[in-house]
Amino acid sequence: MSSPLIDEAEKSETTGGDCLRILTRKDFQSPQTVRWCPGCGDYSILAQIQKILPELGIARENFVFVSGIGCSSRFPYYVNTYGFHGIHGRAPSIATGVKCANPDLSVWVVTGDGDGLSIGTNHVIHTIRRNIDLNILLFNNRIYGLTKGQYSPTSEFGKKTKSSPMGTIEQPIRPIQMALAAEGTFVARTIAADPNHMRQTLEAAANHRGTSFIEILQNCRVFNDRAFEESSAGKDTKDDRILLRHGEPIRFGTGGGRGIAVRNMTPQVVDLESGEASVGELLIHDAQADSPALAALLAALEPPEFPVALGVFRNIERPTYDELMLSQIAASTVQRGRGDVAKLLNSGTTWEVD
Amino acid sequence: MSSPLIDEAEKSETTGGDCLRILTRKDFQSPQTVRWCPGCGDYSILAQIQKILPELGIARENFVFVSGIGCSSRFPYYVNTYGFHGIHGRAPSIATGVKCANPDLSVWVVTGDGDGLSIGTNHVIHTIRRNIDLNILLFNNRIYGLTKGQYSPTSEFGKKTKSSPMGTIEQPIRPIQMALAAEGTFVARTIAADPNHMRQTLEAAANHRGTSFIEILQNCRVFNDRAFEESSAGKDTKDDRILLRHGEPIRFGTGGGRGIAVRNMTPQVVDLESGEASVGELLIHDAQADSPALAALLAALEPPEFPVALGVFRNIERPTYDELMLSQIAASTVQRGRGDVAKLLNSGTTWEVD
Amino acid sequence: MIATGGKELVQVRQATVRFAGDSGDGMQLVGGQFADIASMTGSAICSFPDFPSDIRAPAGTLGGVSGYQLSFGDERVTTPGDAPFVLVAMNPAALKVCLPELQKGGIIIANEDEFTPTNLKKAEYESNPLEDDSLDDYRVICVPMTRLNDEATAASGLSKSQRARCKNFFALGMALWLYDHPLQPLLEWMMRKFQRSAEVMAANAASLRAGHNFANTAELFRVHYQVARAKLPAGRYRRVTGNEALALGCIVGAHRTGRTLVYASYPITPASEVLHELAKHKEFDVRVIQAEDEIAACCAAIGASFAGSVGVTGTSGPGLSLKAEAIGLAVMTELPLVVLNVQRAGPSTGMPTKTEQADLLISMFGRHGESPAVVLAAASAADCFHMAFESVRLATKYMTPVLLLSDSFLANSAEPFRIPDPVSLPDLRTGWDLTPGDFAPYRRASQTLARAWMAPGSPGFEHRIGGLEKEDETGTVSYDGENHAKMVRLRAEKIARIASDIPPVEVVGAEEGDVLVVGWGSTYGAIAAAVEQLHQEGHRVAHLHLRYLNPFPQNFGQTLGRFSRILVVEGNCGQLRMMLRSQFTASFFALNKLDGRPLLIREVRTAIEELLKRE
Amino acid sequence: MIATGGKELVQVRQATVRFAGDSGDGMQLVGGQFADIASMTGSAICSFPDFPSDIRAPAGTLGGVSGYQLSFGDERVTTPGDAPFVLVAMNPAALKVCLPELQKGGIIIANEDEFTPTNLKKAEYESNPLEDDSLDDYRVICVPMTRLNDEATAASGLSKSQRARCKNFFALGMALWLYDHPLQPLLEWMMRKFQRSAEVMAANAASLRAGHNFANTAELFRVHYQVARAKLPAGRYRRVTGNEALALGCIVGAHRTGRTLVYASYPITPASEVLHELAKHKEFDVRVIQAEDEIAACCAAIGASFAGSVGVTGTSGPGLSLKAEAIGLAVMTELPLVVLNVQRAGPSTGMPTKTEQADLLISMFGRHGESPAVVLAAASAADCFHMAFESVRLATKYMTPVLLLSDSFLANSAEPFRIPDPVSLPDLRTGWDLTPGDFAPYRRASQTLARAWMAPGSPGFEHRIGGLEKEDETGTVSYDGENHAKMVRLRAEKIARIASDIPPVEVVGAEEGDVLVVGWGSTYGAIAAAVEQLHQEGHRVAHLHLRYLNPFPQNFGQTLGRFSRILVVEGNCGQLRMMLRSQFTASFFALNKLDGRPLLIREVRTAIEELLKRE
Ligand SMILES: Cc1ncc(C[n+]2csc(CCOP(=O)(O)OP(=O)(O)O)c2C)c(N)n1
Ligand SMILES: Cc1ncc(C[n+]2csc(CCOP(=O)(O)OP(=O)(O)O)c2C)c(N)n1
Ligand code: SF4
Ligand code: SF4
Ligand SMILES: [Mg+2]
Ligand SMILES: [Mg+2]
Repeated sequence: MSSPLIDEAEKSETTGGDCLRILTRKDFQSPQTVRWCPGCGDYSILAQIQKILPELGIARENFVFVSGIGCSSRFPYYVNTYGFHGIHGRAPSIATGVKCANPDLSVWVVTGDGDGLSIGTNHVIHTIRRNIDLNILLFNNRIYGLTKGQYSPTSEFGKKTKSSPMGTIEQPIRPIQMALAAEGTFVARTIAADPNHMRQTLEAAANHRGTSFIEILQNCRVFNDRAFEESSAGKDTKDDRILLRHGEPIRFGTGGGRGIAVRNMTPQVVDLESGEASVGELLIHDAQADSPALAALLAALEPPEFPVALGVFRNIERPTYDELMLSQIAASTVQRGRGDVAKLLNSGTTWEVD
Repeated sequence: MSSPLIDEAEKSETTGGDCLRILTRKDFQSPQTVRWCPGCGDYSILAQIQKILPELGIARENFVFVSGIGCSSRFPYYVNTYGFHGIHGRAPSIATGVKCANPDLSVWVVTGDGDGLSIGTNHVIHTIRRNIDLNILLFNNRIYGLTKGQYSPTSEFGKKTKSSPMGTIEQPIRPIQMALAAEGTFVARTIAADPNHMRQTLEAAANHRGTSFIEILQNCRVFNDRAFEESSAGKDTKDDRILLRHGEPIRFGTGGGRGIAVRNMTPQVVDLESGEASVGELLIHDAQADSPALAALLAALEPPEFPVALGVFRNIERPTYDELMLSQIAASTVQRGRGDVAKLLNSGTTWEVD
Repeated sequence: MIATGGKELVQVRQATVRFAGDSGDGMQLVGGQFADIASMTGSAICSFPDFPSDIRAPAGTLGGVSGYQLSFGDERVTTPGDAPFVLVAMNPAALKVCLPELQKGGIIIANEDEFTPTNLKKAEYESNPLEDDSLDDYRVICVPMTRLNDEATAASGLSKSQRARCKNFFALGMALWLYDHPLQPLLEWMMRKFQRSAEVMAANAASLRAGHNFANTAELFRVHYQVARAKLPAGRYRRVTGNEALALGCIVGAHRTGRTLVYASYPITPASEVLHELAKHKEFDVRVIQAEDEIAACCAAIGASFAGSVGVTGTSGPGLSLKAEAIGLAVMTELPLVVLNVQRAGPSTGMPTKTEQADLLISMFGRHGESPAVVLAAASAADCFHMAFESVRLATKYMTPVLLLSDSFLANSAEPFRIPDPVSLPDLRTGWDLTPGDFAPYRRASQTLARAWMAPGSPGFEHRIGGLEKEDETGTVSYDGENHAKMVRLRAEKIARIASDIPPVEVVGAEEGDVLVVGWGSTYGAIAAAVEQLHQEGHRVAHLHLRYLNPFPQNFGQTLGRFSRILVVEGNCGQLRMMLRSQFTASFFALNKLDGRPLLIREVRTAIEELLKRE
Repeated sequence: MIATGGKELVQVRQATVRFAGDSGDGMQLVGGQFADIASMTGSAICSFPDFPSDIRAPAGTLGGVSGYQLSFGDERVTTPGDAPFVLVAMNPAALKVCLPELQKGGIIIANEDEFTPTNLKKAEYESNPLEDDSLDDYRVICVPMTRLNDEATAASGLSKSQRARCKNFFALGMALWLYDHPLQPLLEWMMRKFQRSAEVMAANAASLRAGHNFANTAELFRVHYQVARAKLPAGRYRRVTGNEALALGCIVGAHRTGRTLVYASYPITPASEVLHELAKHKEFDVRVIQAEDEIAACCAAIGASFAGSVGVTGTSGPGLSLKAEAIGLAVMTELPLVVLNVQRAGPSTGMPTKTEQADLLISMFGRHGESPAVVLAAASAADCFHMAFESVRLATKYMTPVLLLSDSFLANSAEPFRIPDPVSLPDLRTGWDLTPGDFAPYRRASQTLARAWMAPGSPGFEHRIGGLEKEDETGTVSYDGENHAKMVRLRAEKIARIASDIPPVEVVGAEEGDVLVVGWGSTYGAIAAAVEQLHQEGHRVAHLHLRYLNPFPQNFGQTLGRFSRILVVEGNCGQLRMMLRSQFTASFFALNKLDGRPLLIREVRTAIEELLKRE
């Protein structure tokens, strides 16, 4: 047997899962051939997800991946567990139904910048504010990939695309800002070109209870190549990204020589090496702050003026919708006893006819 | 003639408007009887709108009021100009079409917390980010009025309503925060119980170019009476509201004896009289700040911990969608000449058959 | 006529009464109580409230009138009555609004105290109708209800304004006397209802008794009436409205599947009460999601079904239009989904508080592509229970969306509901006794053509579905043309086969003959009554009521063939008729009701009579 | 047969050629150029591209094959051809994918250089088909195109890989020779197209000539073909695809109304090109809004119409489902609205790149309430122009939504379009010559029943409209039942009256007889060809193509009556047939195509022949 991993995966195909069996990445590779364009950033995201799933201590059959429509939304087909490729923009709603029906499941929503922030914005926002315990992965390639290259709500102002031959005239929507405005309990950004960072971020999201919202900067090789050039893996990235760490001052650049300070609510890049500012003046990242205001400020930093912030913006505890739903059901059951259909039907004024 | 005002209004009904004629409040009162419940906060909003419209220097026929569905959305029927009572949640989209078709019009959207922040959130957000030059009035009574009392997305957590007999389990959405996250160029909050403040705010909104978003706290007498008790007009309000003024430190309370300071992005109430803090330490309100972060922080202040902030959170200049649209059209016309249908049809490879 | 207590007691088969007053006058409450007592004393009942369309119109105005009409009597009571015989009018506005429908010669019991100049003006009366001759065609009984109520309740210890709110019970007391109904059950109900406040209980009871006594002793009433008892099937009964019954049917249906009910909805008139009702029953593990819009609601219900629950969503017309795309997803993914659609008058926002039956064709065809689904319609308030149950049965057994049509009339009208013994209801558990090796997401049961419902959490059955075309059996995405053609036909065939799993149509009246009246939905009562009358009068007419609209029951076509003319009665421009014409060859005629009100018995009668007359 | 240049020149009436290669091989470009040259030399043409459904499948794989098929010849060319006679296969995958459709005895021109072991493996070939006997039924012409192209372009100064990209022109050169087409127009086109780069121009031209010369001199080709000229109506022509034509029709239609065109849309396959096309034409003051979803798009178009512009929205099936509620609003507010629906295979997401005609019934009935609207369907790519223009005409004249159906096949297929003289097109200005005193929002023109279109900005005409039921004439909100009934009927009547304002149906073929084939939409070409064949063969058959589906033209019913059998041909399960059966009594038969591909002539022929044979 040259490849025991493959054998094991195949066995599980036919004999049913075994929760106690140790899962591997292969277990989450579905038989379907992956059909993204060569070089698409989606591959890297798929690889990381397939890596972390087996490590979460959750039986394979208890995962559900729900998506909308878009290149990104093909994702569930490639993960060998339960999957639902929904309709455009509605994945969070389908996922809400899944989670409410069975709160024991680990539910993942995969959406794109068009799917999740154009037609589906509303559902994303309401899911986040309800804090339903699921993970929303928003693949942001700043373009409509599947429909072959129209601008999306995250496309840069002025961008020329098939549907904006003279450039767009719309200010882009900023995913992290929206999620924070909806008071998301877990809000993060990562980039497909940096598998390690992505993996850490996804793990943190998976471990959070409540809605986790993760914007993943993803390259669309065909219709929007190098949209995240300034923060992609190839070049020296130290100067153009901030890696957020809870409780630590916000520094970046080679040797952490620069940082972000805030003066009357206005963020500024300061140089520590030149002595322009001291570490003490730097903003301290607090992912657990009550108010999402700090996180929102960091989310708004953008090239070319600022480096882009990657990592966890916010991570707080709050009861989840599904928990609260179950607890009302439990309370009601304690109060009135477990639902008795005969009693229900016979409630109110009744009379006998004979 | 005992009431010249009424005569004048009636004349305009039958003879057509005259742009140069000085308009009065009566000109904007439609013949339709107003059918809100007695005591509804909507009356006060209507009165203020009817007051400011004649003062804007815009001919009556150039106003359009567009609404969705809800008690609030009956508004256009009562304003004697062009009106469109649309479908639930879609007023911003209808208004977008109106404004793009004719950018000379003064377009007003009237929506409710259900209409604009439940089914219609998406359209509100996208309209704001596009910065279409129209005014969105969101009547927030924290309840579904027209459908007789279900909780709305702005209802307080735990609120008991017809559809939440054990209390809601959803964190409310915060309208101002959402509008700021969409980088609204004009974002304000006022309260129907304070006609003066409302009037000033509405005037400022009307004078702003771009999308103006105004949350109006409005009492639903029947299904959610006293939702804004702490900041309604009846009682002494000094301690429970901040009246935002651009460029001034944020103070409130009798004699401005208290204020808001921020420490590492965390807002705090400080007492100036006890000497706990000095005026210099107070946050200065900057409605014109580039980043919406400060405004977002103020928007999140809420009773009982904090006073509620009323006024203009943000007011910045940015080219509007309709302007940019027209300028692309103009540029294109300069470049290619005014569209010639014959030329268009004959473009590309053509050949003659005879 | 039998004389009792100095008054005549007249036997009647049926009676129709309407309570009308201001929105704040508590007419719905006393109407409902009257209905219960009538039921308990053996009558069949059918009632219908008439709310104002404004939330709270100013007191005393025409817009603020709230009415409650009910018919009661023998088993032929199937509608709230074409025209009331008794009108209880608590103020001038109520009189004005309701008078046009009152039977000529009917009784008006008016609260004369409220016929003040101010109130008359609000009701747009030029002169007092109680004093001029405008009511000469009626028997007008003027009662100073406000004053008498005030006197009767004086001892209760409540404030004057609190006491004033009891006067609806004074009116009820009179009405109960008028129909020889007992007070006792109502007094018992009051004990329970007002147990928190002895004063309120005492005042209401005093007012009720005073009204009863007043009617009994006053010279104003010469006769009172005893209505016939109905020969209803034996059993225990309760009163339900259509919306309550929908909620109950879903709970019981889901319970019989052994699965959790997930109800996801967005409020809309007249469907919201289903949401309210289900939200109350958390002890049944009912999971209610008030979604941000109808699309989200429908998708959440689909997600819930995917996860193994019974996913139900409820709405009215505008919401149904919005759910179109999502219902199509349920068609493609072949998941159970129940869509309750409580119709109201359209198009667009239309008349939200008025009734109509114009959502049949959108239910059939309102989705892009070939997208077949089951369409059912409840015939009466109580039938809403059965059809909701049936919707759950068909959705889960056949893995398909089921659209169940009710309407504003059924939603709010009330009638007796024979309480079924839950264990006598069919067991709806679907056994998918599969091993992972046997499983493929689109492998079908040979009989039903349903695919297996294997929910997340089942080890070894991991699979992916979605809205793209599926390869037969394997369920993987397929763009193959032959496969698509096959799947389109399989989806259609699956629905078509349901025809053999539903009850055959039944004809009431003549077994064959001149006119068969075909109806569906809430027109049931009026058609049934009209046809029964004419049949008893010797005409060869019959009634066939469709509760299954897609597919039609197997014996339907053949049944149509037994009649020379088919009269299709419906509250729209002829939607069912169009479906019938496209499938059956027969001589079709139409009665279309489009005025937002429930169908009247006499409207059906007239239409049938006209057809009978034609050559 | 005439011999020219040592080769035989065979006369044919029609020919069908397919270019196929990898997505990156430029097949669409050369196919389009071939089509233009065929057109310019007097042929009728019809072409259809076949894109891969993945955005960019790996090079050389079966999923990555991109094809372009065209028929050209005399005026009987109305489809892209049932089966190609010539297949140009640039690699093994292209051969594998296209071979099943090639005519037996047809010609395969294969680029033998690409039949390498690697490519053969990618194409899932076990052995090289050029070398084994699997192609014995065809005439295989192996050409080392890669090498010959490389040699021909060596002097251009471009890099090897740049030069490799010219080989599509080598193939085109051969094809042009094969059909005796001139090179000159193409060389001229190249001059314009590649004016920025002389090197590219030179290389492409060299490759083109080399291909032409090679075909002329090589021993491989024995004969070449000259196709008959078409007797097309005189005029100036261009080639259009359906989507281009829709865009042009909207621009020109709006222009003739004297109003601005506002196009609001959300991208979706296969309708997106209409958006792209319109976004290019800002010099016509076209205002394009890429909305956040289909609902917003439809509402923006409605808002634009309210403000006096021509509001148009475009989409495909899933988007149409979403627009249902908004279209209902346009029905109620009686505003002009054009909804372009480029159909694709459903239900749900279905097969987005495949064609189907299954959105007829949702267009008719897919809105809650009684919600009548105009439904039109374009019959061919060029007809998309006319029907878009017609949609604008009817929407603005009758103040109504118009749903115009195209489909994926029409969207992408191309044919010659006779360019109309814009001033010869009807003037669409609607004159509402009213004074404020005469105006009421729902006062109607007596003939058309259209209400007046008075937009914001007009002093004295201030008014309010909305989705609630309107009082007749005044347009104020009304809950009155009689008024509602009247308005429902008025809305229906307004649409019905359009029947007298549209062209009568025409029958092609027998004036009366055995079989009338009724079709709508993109089935036009195949039906026309099949019926013409059979008619010429002496059968009493005819073709009637509906472009107006609601209302039907006035003479339609009577025309049906002239034939003993009606064969309804459509790309769905029988949607038009169901509409016909519900309105007309005749003997209806069906040919339903459900495989996502354009209808073939022989499929129609077979169906008609079968019907003719039946007793
Ligand atoms: C209702 C509906 N509208 C439109 C479409 C067409 N559509 C499919 S995917 C897509 C956008 C996808 O963009 P995004 O979510 O950014 O995904 P990407 O392809 O870029 O990963 C659109 C508009 C659709 N399938 N359904
Ligand atoms: C598509 C659709 N869904 C639902 C409704 C029912 N509906 C009408 S108004 C409304 C909520 C109104 O709430 P809000 O916007 O807060 O307005 P309010 O009445 O409180 O002013 C709802 C759910 C509708 N008319 N249309
Ligand atoms: S189009 Fe872009 S996003 Fe889509 S698969 Fe290709 S590279 Fe990826
Ligand atoms: S229900 Fe509430 S919001 Fe609606 S009109 Fe009445 S008081 Fe106002
Ligand atoms: Mg994208
Ligand atoms: Mg509200």
